[in-house]
Amino acid sequence: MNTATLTDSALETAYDLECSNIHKSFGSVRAVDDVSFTIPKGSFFSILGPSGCGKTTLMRMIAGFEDPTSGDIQIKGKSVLNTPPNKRNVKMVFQHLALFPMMNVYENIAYGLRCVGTDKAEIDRKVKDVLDRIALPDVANREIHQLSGGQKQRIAIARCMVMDPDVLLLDEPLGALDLKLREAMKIELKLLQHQFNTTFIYITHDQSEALVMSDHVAIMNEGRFEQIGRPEDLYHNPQTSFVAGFVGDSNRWAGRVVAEDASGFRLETDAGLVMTSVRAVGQRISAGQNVSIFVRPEFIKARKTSTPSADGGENSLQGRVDSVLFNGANSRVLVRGPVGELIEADVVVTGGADDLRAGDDVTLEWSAAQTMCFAA
Amino acid sequence: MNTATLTDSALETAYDLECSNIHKSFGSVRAVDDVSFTIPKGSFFSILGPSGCGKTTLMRMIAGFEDPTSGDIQIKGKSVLNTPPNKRNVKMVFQHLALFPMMNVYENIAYGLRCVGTDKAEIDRKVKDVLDRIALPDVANREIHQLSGGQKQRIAIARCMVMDPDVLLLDEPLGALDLKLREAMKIELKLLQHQFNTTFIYITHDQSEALVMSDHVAIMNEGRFEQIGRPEDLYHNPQTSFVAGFVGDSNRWAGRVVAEDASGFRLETDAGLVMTSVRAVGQRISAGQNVSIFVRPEFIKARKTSTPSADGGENSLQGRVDSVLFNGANSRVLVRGPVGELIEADVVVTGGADDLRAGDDVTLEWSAAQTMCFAA
Amino acid sequence: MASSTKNQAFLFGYRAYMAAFFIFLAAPLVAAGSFAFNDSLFPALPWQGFTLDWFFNDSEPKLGMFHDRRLLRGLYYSGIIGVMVSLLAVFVGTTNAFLFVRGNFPAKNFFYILMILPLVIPGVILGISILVMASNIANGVEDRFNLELEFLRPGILLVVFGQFSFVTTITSLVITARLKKFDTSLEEAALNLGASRAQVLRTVTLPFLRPAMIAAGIVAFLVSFENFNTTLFLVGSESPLTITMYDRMAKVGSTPVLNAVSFFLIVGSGLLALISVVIQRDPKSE
Amino acid sequence: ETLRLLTWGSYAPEELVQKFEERYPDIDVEVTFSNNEEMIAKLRATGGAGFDLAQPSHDRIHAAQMEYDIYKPLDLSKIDTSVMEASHLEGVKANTTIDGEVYAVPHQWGTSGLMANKAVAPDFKGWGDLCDPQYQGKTSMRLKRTILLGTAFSMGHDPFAAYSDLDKYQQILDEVAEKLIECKANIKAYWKGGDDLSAMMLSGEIVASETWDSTAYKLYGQNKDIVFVPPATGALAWIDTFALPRKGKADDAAYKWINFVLEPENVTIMSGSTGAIAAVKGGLELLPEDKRNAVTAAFTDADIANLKFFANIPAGVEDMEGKTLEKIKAATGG
Amino acid sequence: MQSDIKRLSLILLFAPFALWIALLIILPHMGMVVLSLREKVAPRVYEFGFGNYIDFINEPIYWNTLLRTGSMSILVTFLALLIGFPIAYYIAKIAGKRSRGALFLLCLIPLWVSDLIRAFGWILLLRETGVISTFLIRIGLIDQPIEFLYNDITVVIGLVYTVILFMIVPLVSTLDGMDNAMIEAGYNLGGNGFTVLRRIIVPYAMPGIVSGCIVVFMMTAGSYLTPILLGGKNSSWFTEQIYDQFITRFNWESGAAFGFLLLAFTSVVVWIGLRLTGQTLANTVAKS
Ligand SMILES: Nc1ncnc2c1ncn2[C@@H]1O[C@H](COP(=O)(O)OP(=O)(O)OP(=O)(O)O)[C@@H](O)[C@H]1O
Ligand SMILES: Nc1ncnc2c1ncn2[C@@H]1O[C@H](COP(=O)(O)OP(=O)(O)OP(=O)(O)O)[C@@H](O)[C@H]1O
Ligand SMILES: NCCCCNCCCN
Ligand SMILES: [Mg+2]
Ligand SMILES: [Mg+2]
Repeated sequence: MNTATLTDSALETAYDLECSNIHKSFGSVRAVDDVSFTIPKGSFFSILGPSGCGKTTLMRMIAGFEDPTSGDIQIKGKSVLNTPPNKRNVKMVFQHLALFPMMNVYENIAYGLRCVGTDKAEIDRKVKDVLDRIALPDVANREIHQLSGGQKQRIAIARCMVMDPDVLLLDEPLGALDLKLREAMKIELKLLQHQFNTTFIYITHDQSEALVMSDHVAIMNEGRFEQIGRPEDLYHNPQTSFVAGFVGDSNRWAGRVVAEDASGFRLETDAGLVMTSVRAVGQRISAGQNVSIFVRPEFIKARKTSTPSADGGENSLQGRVDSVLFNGANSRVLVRGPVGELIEADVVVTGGADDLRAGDDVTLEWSAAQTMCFAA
Repeated sequence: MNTATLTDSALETAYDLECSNIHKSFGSVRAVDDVSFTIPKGSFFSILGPSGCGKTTLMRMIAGFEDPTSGDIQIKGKSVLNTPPNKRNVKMVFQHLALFPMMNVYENIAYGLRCVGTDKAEIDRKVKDVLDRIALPDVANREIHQLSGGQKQRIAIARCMVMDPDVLLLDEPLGALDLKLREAMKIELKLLQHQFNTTFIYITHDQSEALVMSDHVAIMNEGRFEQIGRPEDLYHNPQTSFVAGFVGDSNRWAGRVVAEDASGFRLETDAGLVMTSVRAVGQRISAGQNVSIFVRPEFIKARKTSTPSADGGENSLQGRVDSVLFNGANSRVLVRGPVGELIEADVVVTGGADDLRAGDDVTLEWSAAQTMCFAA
Repeated sequence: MASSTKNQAFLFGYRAYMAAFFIFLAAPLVAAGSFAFNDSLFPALPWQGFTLDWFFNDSEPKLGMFHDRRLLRGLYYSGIIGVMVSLLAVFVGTTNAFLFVRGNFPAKNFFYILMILPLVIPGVILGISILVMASNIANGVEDRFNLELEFLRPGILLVVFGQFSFVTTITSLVITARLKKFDTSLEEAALNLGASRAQVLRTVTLPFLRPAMIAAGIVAFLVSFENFNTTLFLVGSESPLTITMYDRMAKVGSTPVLNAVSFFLIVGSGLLALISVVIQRDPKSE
Repeated sequence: ETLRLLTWGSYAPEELVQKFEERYPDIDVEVTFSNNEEMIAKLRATGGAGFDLAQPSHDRIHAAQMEYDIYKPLDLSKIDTSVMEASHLEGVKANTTIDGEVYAVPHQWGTSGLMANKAVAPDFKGWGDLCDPQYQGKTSMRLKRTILLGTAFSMGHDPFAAYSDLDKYQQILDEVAEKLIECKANIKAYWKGGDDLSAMMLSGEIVASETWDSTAYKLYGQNKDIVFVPPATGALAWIDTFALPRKGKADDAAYKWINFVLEPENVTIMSGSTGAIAAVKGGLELLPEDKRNAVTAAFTDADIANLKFFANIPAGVEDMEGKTLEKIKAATGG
Repeated sequence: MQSDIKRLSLILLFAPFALWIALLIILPHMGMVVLSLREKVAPRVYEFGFGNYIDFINEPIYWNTLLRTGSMSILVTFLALLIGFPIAYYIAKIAGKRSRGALFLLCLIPLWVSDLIRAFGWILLLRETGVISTFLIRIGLIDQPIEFLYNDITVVIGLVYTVILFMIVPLVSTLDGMDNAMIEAGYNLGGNGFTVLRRIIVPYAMPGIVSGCIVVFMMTAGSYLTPILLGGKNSSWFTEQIYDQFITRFNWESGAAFGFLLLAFTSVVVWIGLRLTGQTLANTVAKS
């Protein structure tokens, strides 16, 4: 699973960025461990992983602030290993934006152009142009501290885009924003990428950011890429238990394969819950093996045991509602199952009489196809 | 709407906290403006509102760090206006926790007991006991900086709970934590409240925290309480447009009542969308009036126009999918409606062939009961 | 705020204490300053009436400070010394800041403590130790090579070195504190946008440090200007103002012209201090 | 060029300096005020560099030169010695000749003694009166060698004679110390410079004190009750001199200055500033009017005859005296 | 290549530091120690030996003065802390945002005026015929002028005045960094004003307190003009002793010994202070 390539056929032609077998160690810490991937022109590519998994390190190598211990990085087909950071046509939006506080907006954007010696009139034109494109035509003379969080965000992007980079790197650029603004900027960023039609590489540990915005997402864990794919693929067909656990919410159990047949497996959790799953393509587990089992709360249907059964799926459990976590459209029940463990299931709470309440006896049902299991 | 009381009948008996007509001005700023409420024993009460609406000020008055300009605060039926903060049996968990960095965990927890002169052995016993209850029995001798974020959180609560307070105040205690931990702590806090069975007053501007954890939530805006109620009530029956907009996601339009009859209204948005709503209890709007209209994305059913119609509700619109924001169970489509505006609707993306894709023609449908409108 | 501050009587008492303290701080300066306007030959009571002679009069016995060549010369030397000390100290303070914030080398902590040390060595000792060393070297060179190294003899250069030796700790601390607040990603951002290392330093890092460098320079200048203990041992024939004034007071006898100088210095350095605080204030933190 | 003077406060009045600079436009005079000890200390630190002309007292040259080699011999042919009072010139030469070379010539002379406010302390006469309980808390002195010597004389010793027998001298010092420690309770404060002395005297905070004569003359100008009192055992007389630091760089200018200030009209200006008498023939007559009156009010001919000139300080004495002074300072008397 | 550049720039940055510390601090102090080990046996004749130190030990006046200087410096330090702490607390925690800057500035102004002028000012105020005494007579509170000058109390006041700013500045900066919520938490958990001060504010401010104390102690022990100008007939200060050795007795050798002794003595006091409070030089003086 260390190397992974995108399966999309269009990718075989022109890559903006190609990393092969990149390693990076800090002393004994392997921050990045044999990562390879290619990114086609004009796509929005995210790297999603928990804190400390090596995302920033990887990005800093692409930008040239760190040298890989081994491996090669090619931009537009040319290796950049010996190119210093200020000569790489890869621009970066930093986590805290790193706008220059002692310069105003105009000067921030003009900075890169001045460094490469663009002439005055040309700079004026380009700055004006990029400000128009980010829909902030009037802020050129503002000081940085006079901007709102979202505006700063866009200026940071404009400052890079005015240089017409081959690749734009974004290191958790929404991390510093507050909740509501973050939601709004997610959509905005995606629109900006369409606008500029430049390759974006986006780092985040927030799965919803990665899923919502990206054409392709790489899931990173402990320095390695676990899986690369379209958001839906990762969500519906995780290849490893790490991906299954990290992308989307899940009930997770440790268990064992008690029986297998051509179509699937019979599983038992350590606590004694029994369920079935179907055999996924290429899945190599067999009876007796220890496995991690995942079922997403949204796929579990919870109904009062007293109501008539519909066709809920191959798996069915009896339990009692421990508590209802009301959260509007994302409400959930915690159900105490037959062997005493808590199981989460999504529910719709309408405020009506047939809503589930703490203490209700419920039946939980889901299909075998929605039980995911991986060798532990 | 300035005063509001809980409707639950059990509340008439024993209140842990009762605030009546509290005002607080800082110079010309009215930070808290005529707020009244009562909180029954042992409940989890949240105050939810945007930044700067006066939440912290209200809490600081309860703790005794500010004096109300007018109004009364009673704890367990006794006014505490003349009680200094160190004599009020109301403990507080601060936003950044305010654990004492120069003391270790044991000393932090023992601090309050020492202040009231508890004897050594008793302190030992109580500290040990509270550490057990927060499931951190072994950290007594750790320094504060050796704890993880979630552990600090729990120590801050333990430090208060060891004093056996009448009321525990929590001022956005999860604000400083990272995403995953925040999710986990939400559930944990609720469990701890059950554990200690003490009244918790919880301040937040994050609606999901308030909804998930609380028995009752007060929605605060510009110093006033807009509505108090159970989370489901607020979500399903908002009384003001502020509440409708602040709690849960919504499509929101400015519009006008074009016709009314006994059962409801016919509405038209400024851009020309037409829809119907039912008349809610006590709602006093009439034809010709300007209104704000809210429809939650989860109540809008989006189906390909080509598939046969089910009974989707009284309202129906044609549109084309602009983009699909895949986010697992919380996926959403942006649909460009007939008059060109973007409408959000929740969808389920299974990865199968019948998923909606950008460019698909869709029909959006929702019931009149789920169209909320308020006088603008 | 702390609840005790809500207690009105307590707060009143506290404010009275603050007021008393500031009166205590101001009293000797006001006294020293106001006798500059006493129309008398002695800086003492009784009050003989108001005069500006001690500033502007151009003849003995009431030679005003702006006509007193020796005081003006002292002022001039103080200025020269102050400027040299601040330039040197700001330069070394800046390199020290980079060294300790950015550098990674063995025994860094030990060197850091060495850097702080001069601040806590009594000024008298700094003065004499430098005097002793300089004389030893000069005498040694003279004995052996019959060469007179005049710059090692008491004089402006030694005074500058003596003051520089501890002022640098102050400037280093001020500039280090600022550099620590510097977000290195600003430098990386500049590099990323195509700037060379030198450009980054010139356009990003130094501008960021500038307020601290200016403030440190002003502090250095003022500390140098008022220094007595260290300077006393190192001064040659070119005495800075404090020494001139001391000699005047101890060896000639003071007249209100010394008060006039004091008044002038109080006002002047107050203004400089104000500037340094204003410069150091970060517009963003408002 | 610059003429760097290392001299006593008031030994370079601005008026004279300007006059000098007018006469020699290419010479710029720079003045550092000092005292005997500091002159030696400074020149020791610079090895005799940094100054072009110094003015130590006649008794403080020989030992310092022996020990630190900070002066160079004078070229007497460049100085108009004819105007000098012969006895002073010979005395100074005798004191400052080393290996046949002369290192100093006299400039101004004066005395150290006592002063008193005659209105309130009419009977004040001798060194010992400083410790008289009737002036409890109203006298002052400077904690320097002058008071040691004066007290020794008042106790009937001749300290200068004892210079040749340092053990004897130490005995005298011990007695003096005992006396002065006892006396501590009687005095108000030790003065440190003419300034604080004048302030205490003029304001009436003290009524009598040990003093330089020049300070007393100055105060006489302010208050005719304040007069210099030559002690009964004799005032201590000193002669401040001209000496060339070993590495001075403007010897010519220095000689020009020496000759310049010895010119009669300049002598008057100088004495007006210093309050001391020039060591030239008829020095007393050249004093300005008020100073001459103060001197005549203070001295009778007998007093003048009774002057005790400071004797050369042999090696070791400075340390003995220093320790004695420290002992007095540190003793917790009253 | 990258690392060569790094090394080169490290060396370039280290050079000024090394020159400064070596040439102006370490070598001179070593020179001073060497000088202090020279005994004068005759004019221009010296021998190596501990004579200067032995003199110091044998002469109670010297070590009495040193002890007196030390203990008065400790007293001054303590008073400066006692007086300065409430001031710093007010500036950092109670004053409004705007008045804070102004108060801080007010605190700083006397800092920029030389010792000499400050002492001069005190003399004008405190002398028997000075401003205060005259004022008290004028308002009829006393009928005889009082001498406030020339005693140890005056020296202490003058020293406190001179150094208190160096106490206040680090205190303000540490207290400023203290989250108000910490104090509120202290009250909220039942502490009264005194407990909060003793158990929370003071421990939190410890690095600032220690830092202020070190600087203030060192400055006091090393001060010269204030004790000389304000001190009475019994006052003696060790720096004066050093000055005398150098200037009035030309005895550089024992002056150097005294200088070294002063440095050693004050360093030991500071070291003990650090030990007692459990702080280090790096996290106190360096931080403020
Ligand atoms: N300069 C460095 N020296 C030593 N170790 C480092 C250095 N930079 C990073 N590491 C280590 O490498 C690992 C990966 O760090 P990296 O910053 O790339 O993580 P990340 O995925 O960006 O995390 P986050 O989401 O928290 O930003 C971590 O274990 C980190 O401690
Ligand atoms: N001490 C004060 N002096 C003046 N105005 C104040 C003071 N404290 C709060 N305010 C003002 O009162 C209003 C309410 O502030 P408060 O801190 O209670 O808001 P909040 O709801 O807690 O906001 P947040 O979610 O950002 O913490 C704000 O407009 C604030 O600026
Ligand atoms: N012990 C010798 C004193 C010499 C004094 N010269 C005094 C000049 C005073 N203005
Ligand atoms: Mg990172
Ligand atoms: Mg708040």
